[in-house]
Amino acid sequence: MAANTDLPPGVDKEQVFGMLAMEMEYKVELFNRLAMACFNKCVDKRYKEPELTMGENSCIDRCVSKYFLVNGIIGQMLSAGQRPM
Amino acid sequence: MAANTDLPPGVDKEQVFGMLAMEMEYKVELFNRLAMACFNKCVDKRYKEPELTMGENSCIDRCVSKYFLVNGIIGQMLSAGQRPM
Amino acid sequence: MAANTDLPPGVDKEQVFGMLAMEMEYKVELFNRLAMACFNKCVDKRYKEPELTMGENSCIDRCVSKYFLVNGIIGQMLSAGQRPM
Amino acid sequence: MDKSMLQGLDGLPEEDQRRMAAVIEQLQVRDSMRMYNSVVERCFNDCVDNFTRKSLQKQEETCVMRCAEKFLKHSMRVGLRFAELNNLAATPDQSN
Amino acid sequence: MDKSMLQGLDGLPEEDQRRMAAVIEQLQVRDSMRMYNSVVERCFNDCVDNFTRKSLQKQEETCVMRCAEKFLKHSMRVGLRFAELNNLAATPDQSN
Amino acid sequence: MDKSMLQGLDGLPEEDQRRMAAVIEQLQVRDSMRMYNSVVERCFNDCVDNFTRKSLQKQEETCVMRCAEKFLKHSMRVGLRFAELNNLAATPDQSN
Repeated sequence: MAANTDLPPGVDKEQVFGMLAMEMEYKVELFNRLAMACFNKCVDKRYKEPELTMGENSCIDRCVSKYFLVNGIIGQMLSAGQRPM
Repeated sequence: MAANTDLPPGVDKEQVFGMLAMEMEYKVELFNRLAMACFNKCVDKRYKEPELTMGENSCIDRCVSKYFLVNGIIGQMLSAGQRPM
Repeated sequence: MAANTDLPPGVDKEQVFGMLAMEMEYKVELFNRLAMACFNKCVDKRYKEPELTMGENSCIDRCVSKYFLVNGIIGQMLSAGQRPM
Repeated sequence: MDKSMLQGLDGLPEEDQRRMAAVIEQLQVRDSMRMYNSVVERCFNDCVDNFTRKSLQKQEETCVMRCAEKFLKHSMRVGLRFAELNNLAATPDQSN
Repeated sequence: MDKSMLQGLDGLPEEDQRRMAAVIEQLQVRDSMRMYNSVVERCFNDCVDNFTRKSLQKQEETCVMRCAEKFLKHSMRVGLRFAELNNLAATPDQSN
Repeated sequence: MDKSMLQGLDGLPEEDQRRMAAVIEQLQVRDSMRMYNSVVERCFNDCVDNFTRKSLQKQEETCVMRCAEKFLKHSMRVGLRFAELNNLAATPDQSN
């Protein structure tokens, strides 16, 4: 998904813009889903205080890390299989 | 929701494009929601194996069929009532 | 989030359009999430009859009101803190 | 989506109002589509749970129709209340 | 997204078909992206529940791979059935 | 959305960078809007369950404020970690 900005002569600039915009959109969505998942997994929904506890904070750090790992595993599976989704 | 490509003289081509694009978007969303619903209804979330079982496969086929039927019933209700949503 | 249509001389009209379109989009999303939340909180999912009961109707009215209040509280918190989200 | 979302357009010249109206219409069409898809999803999820056959059973069909009917009535009621509160919030003098 | 969504374009001149194809491709790219994000979300939610370490445990990894595999097979099967029913619905004479 | 998403634009001429920056800003505004709507939805769902009156009760209000506060702090923390890992992944030599 990395954008290539070193264009070979024949490539349309509009396409590159489109791809970059898509990649941003992809990352925004990745971020939003990740944030939602980690909120659900890590934060106590009784809201006894407005601060995140130490336990919640370290849970969040690990959760983000694990989400990226899952993202990577599935990305590899897909590019290895070359399956169209 | 069927697109009409036999244009009467006065109709704006841009509008037709807009409608076709909308219809695609509609079907993509229909597909995504249907796929999510049938995954939830039919697939065992313990993931004991990477293959779909025979039971899961036939559940999926029936699920897609039933989803289309529900889609049709509600579509008829709405067009009969002519209610704006 | 109120749109300002009295433009000072230097302001780009395209930006105003963009902001108005964004504001519409914001309200559509607000409406959709609110409607979903109040359906979940107020409507009996056994669907014994096609009409909303009196209890459901008054629950809906209060639910919409409370959703707006929550929206207002969080809006004030955010604009007071000036935190970028 | 309701009419009250059109507020704030009065100051614009006619051509711009037309353009804005087109944007709004597109949002409305997209919104109806989503509403339609979401009532189907909701009623399917709440009413259909048996996958031993590929056709709908009578009680599933009844459930789906009542569900859709309720959903639409709910949406209309929410729309009315939403418009009232939205107009209230848009009147500057009463916004606090 | 499947080919059957292209139906109804035959009547258009070539240039317009190209333009429409570009719109469709953009929808497809966006849709693949969403599909990718949603399989990751789903398999993370279903398989990962232990946050005492920041690396994945072996059984979490196995679970994620099976989940993704199943999800993709499910999507393909749904895609096939969807296309069949969609084509059926698009044939005017059989639409009722 | 974080700054690290801007990587890869350095090679473009200035005018294109401006254009891309406009696209990014639009995504950011839309994203803030969604974030705002989703914190409201989340805190409403988690904190409000009594519909015998149309005003908020004191403890509901407290719950909503704590919830929003936590949600924002959570988002900021996730944003920091996300940026770190995202930058790591974007450095080609370390991507495997």
